[in-house]
Amino acid sequence: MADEKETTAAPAAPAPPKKGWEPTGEIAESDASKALLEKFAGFAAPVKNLAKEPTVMVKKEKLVEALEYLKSDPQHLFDYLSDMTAVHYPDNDKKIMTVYHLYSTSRKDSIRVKCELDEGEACPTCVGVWPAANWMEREAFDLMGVAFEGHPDLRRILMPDEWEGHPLRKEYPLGGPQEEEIRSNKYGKPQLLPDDLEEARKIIEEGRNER
Amino acid sequence: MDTLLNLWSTIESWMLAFPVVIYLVKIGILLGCVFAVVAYITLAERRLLGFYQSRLGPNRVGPLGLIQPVADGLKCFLKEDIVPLNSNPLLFRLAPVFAFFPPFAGFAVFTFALPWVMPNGRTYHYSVADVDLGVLFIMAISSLGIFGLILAGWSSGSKYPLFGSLRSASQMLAYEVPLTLSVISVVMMAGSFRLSDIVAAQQAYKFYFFIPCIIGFVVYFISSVAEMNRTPFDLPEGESEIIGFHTEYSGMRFAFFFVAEYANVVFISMLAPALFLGGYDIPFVNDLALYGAHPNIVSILGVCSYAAKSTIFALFVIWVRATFPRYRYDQLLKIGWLVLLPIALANLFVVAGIKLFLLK
Amino acid sequence: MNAEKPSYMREVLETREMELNMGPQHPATHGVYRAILTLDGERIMKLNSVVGYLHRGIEKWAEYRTYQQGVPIYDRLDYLGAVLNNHGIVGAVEKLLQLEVPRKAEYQRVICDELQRLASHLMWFATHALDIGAMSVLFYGVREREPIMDLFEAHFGQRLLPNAYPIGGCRLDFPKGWTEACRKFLKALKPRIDDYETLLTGNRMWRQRTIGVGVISKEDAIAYGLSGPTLRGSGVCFDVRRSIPYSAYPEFDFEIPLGTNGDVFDRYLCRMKEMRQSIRIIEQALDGMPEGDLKGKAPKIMRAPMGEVYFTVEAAKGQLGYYIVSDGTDKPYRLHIKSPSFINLQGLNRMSEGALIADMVAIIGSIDIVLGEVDR
Amino acid sequence: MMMTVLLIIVGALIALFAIGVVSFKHPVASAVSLLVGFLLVGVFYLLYGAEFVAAVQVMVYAGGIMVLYLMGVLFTDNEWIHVTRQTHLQAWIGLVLILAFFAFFGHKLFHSEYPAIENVASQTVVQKENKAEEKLGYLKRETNPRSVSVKLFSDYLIPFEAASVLLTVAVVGGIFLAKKEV
Repeated sequence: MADEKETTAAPAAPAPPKKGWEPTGEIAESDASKALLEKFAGFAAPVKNLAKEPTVMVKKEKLVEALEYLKSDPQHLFDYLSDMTAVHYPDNDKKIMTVYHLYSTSRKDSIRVKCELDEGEACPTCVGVWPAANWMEREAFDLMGVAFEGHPDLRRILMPDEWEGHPLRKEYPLGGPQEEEIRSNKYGKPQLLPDDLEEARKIIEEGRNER
Repeated sequence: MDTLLNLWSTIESWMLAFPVVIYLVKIGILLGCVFAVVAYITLAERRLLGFYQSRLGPNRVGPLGLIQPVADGLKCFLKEDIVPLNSNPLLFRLAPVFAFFPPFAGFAVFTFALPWVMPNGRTYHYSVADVDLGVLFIMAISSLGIFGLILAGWSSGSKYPLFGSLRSASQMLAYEVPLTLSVISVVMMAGSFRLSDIVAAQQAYKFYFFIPCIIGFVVYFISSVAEMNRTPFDLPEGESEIIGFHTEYSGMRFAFFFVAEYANVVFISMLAPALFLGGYDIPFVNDLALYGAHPNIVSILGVCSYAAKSTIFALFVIWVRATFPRYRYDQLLKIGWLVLLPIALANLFVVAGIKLFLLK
Repeated sequence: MNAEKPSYMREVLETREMELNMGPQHPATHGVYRAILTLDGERIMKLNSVVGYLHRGIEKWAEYRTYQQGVPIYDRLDYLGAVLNNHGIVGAVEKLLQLEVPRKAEYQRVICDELQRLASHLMWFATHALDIGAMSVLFYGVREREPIMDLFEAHFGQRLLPNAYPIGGCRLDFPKGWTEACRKFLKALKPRIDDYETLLTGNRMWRQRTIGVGVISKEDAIAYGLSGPTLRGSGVCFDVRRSIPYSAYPEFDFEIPLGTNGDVFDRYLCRMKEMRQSIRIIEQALDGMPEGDLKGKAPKIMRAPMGEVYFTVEAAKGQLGYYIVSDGTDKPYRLHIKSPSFINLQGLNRMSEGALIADMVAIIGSIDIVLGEVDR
Repeated sequence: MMMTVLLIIVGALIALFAIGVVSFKHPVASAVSLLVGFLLVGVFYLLYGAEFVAAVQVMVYAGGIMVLYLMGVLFTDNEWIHVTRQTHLQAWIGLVLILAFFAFFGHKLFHSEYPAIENVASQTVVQKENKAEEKLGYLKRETNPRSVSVKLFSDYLIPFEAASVLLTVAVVGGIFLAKKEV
């Protein structure tokens, strides 16, 4: 409700480009990203970044292998999975992107690895590489609907087990599944109920019956 | 004065005609005192904990919060009494009673001072029933308190109380043994189970039994703290982990457990002076000689001295609660069985040696 | 841990496992966290964590708010370390927009951050000790935290969730007399921490309850992605303030306390030592407070080019990260919060293997979770 | 007279609770009635003036053994309660044995001489006055620990030791019963 008011009241923003999300900035490189691109040539591509964070896009087939390489290669030793999440790009060709932020506790270096997925495609799990990924992948599954292949315990984690839909997907309304329903009732926008108790009760009752 | 005395002798003659009346009156007075002390030890504890923890404690109800216990009792009385669906209703209702009566029954065998002498020469004892086997009776009665906890925990039909009661049962069993053994060392010194005899023996020996039985006294203190389920041995109710055998209880039934716990505190801290600290003996004074001259003054002072000693003990217990963290379940049992029990046994030998060779 | 004992008992006697539901309403879970324990006697065979009772959908919500509008809500994640959350989001947006923050503002941020860290650690100290049964400590911890809250109130106008920093700098200079009050408080706090250490660190019971309990090895700790004192207790030197420097931290002289065994006691010691280091940092920052501007040159309407940034700060609980994806509008396209409590809580499974119920309580306390941050 | 009435009442209650022990369906109910029975036996001893035995009865049986009993019942799997039949063939053998037992004791009871109950009871009520001057005079009394232990370790040594053997057997039996089927 509130955000609709928001969008109308906000200063006219430039229309978001329709063709999808494309990172801008410049390609940042580190030893690790160079080595990764070399080793997985054809499967890895550098990604532009705003803040000079080395970022590599790895294809799904080689993802676990690449992560394992980054973790165990004595040159890199990215032993710490700082964060793992997924992003939904409904306008892109590949609609889901999983993002891994790695850090090396011994070399004090970080790298970001990304992986593009088609809608409904399962991402290979990296629980075998870092046990830490367990909950992170569960969270991504729960909120974004990304399935993880080979995950030992892929259940919802933050939402209730019987919840329908994946809240962080772009098509999921902010007000939840009922939001559209609420908006499209015959009173149009949510309104203050009349002071008269009987009338208010009647309106509520009607709304309930309609639903 | 004379009329008063005459009145008294009439009452007395009536009472002598029905000896049960004397007992009833004594029981009434004793229970009244015990209830009052129990009520106010809760207040004392809360105020003292407040002091230790740099806060005030309850100070709103009445001057200095003195009516707080009444308010607490009233609150518990008015609260809804919930019997869980899953419980065994009969045992659930019975359990608080089981927990409640033992500490109060135990007070019957205490003697609080040398007898009061009336002007007409008749003496009145400061005890309800100073039986021959007082200490044994206390041990027997206090071993019954555990049933309340077990039954409460089991009949609640919930897992937390079950754990609580399992813990408390094994804890009580583990600590009852060293407790009894440390008491036995005193019995050995005195040669009697009667509490007034034990005090008399301390008066006759002219030293208190905590001197020869110092190990026993320490063991007694530790295991009695455990028996009372208080920090650092408050596992049965460990608020932050298992919450305790009375988790499902509410209102007055909970208050029963609560009162029983504090009655236990009072009980243990009144038993300790009798056994180890000379009971109603006034320190640094030859009581018996003085008693011949001014019997009533000595008996009043004796009551005061007894009260002072128990108060110090009780304060110590509260102090311990404010200071220490809680032991873990396995550590607690280990301490009971592997540390205190051997020490208590060794103490028996030491005391026997003292009795045989030093005090011929 | 004598892990063989139950298995022996289970071989000889016919025993049954018991499932115990710990939480969501349980005092030792520090909020609404539920652990389904499979128990053999009192020993934990298996732990199944259930979280999400406090899930408020902050990440979804953030996508509908402009960068400035979003800032106050992140205070609600770790409500005991609100200022640090604030620093995280503000830093992330500044990194995204490549804003320059004045040096004086950075100093102010460091001071408030460290005060907040002190407050959070004091609160942890209070509740952790209460979990283990030392009741008085609760009140001591809360008492020490109180002046910090007062300082926040004086400076930010709010105690718990102060919405501390705007994007691009700081709002106001410290009020008159604030610096002196802060110094006075720190001076009073130092001996108090020593006192508490004498109360607990050397206490035999405390040591018995914490040493060797909830052990997690260095390798496991890294693999499970733990962070903050929970990780450093295992002897891994990873502190975002040093490892991935941000704000004005490189300018200060402080140590990173490390543990050796990775048990509850080490984590406890780490946090206690960290409090002293925080005091040190604040004192240095107060001494070296530079002159100059407080408010940076932040645009009124913040539109970032398409792109993504990941910015982490050392929150009281560990590494707190904000991953922002921007699509060229003034709202984040996607905002992901790497919350330390969430990841640290995952390590509980590992730490509580073969532990007793009472240990479990101590371990949860030592991880220092805040459920608002776990569930987001 | 009063004594006899009390004894009969207490005896009847003991019998009632003893029947309760075997006839209650739920093991916890049985255990609780056994506990009450033990306590009443303690009262019985008290009425006979055997204070020491009464105290020991309560302490050992009620306070010690019953606790273990109850713990055992409470914390073991008792789903079998509903499938176990309460009476079967052994009941008849038991009945025969009980009748024989009662016959034997009834015979003994009516053909031996006992001191009158009233006398025994009145003996224990001893007035003690002016204890302060006695100066440990209590050591001469019958119920002091010394005389009890002397009796226990001289006249009744064999029953005392036999009881310990019995307990050991019970412990071994308990472990055997709790063992998994091998």
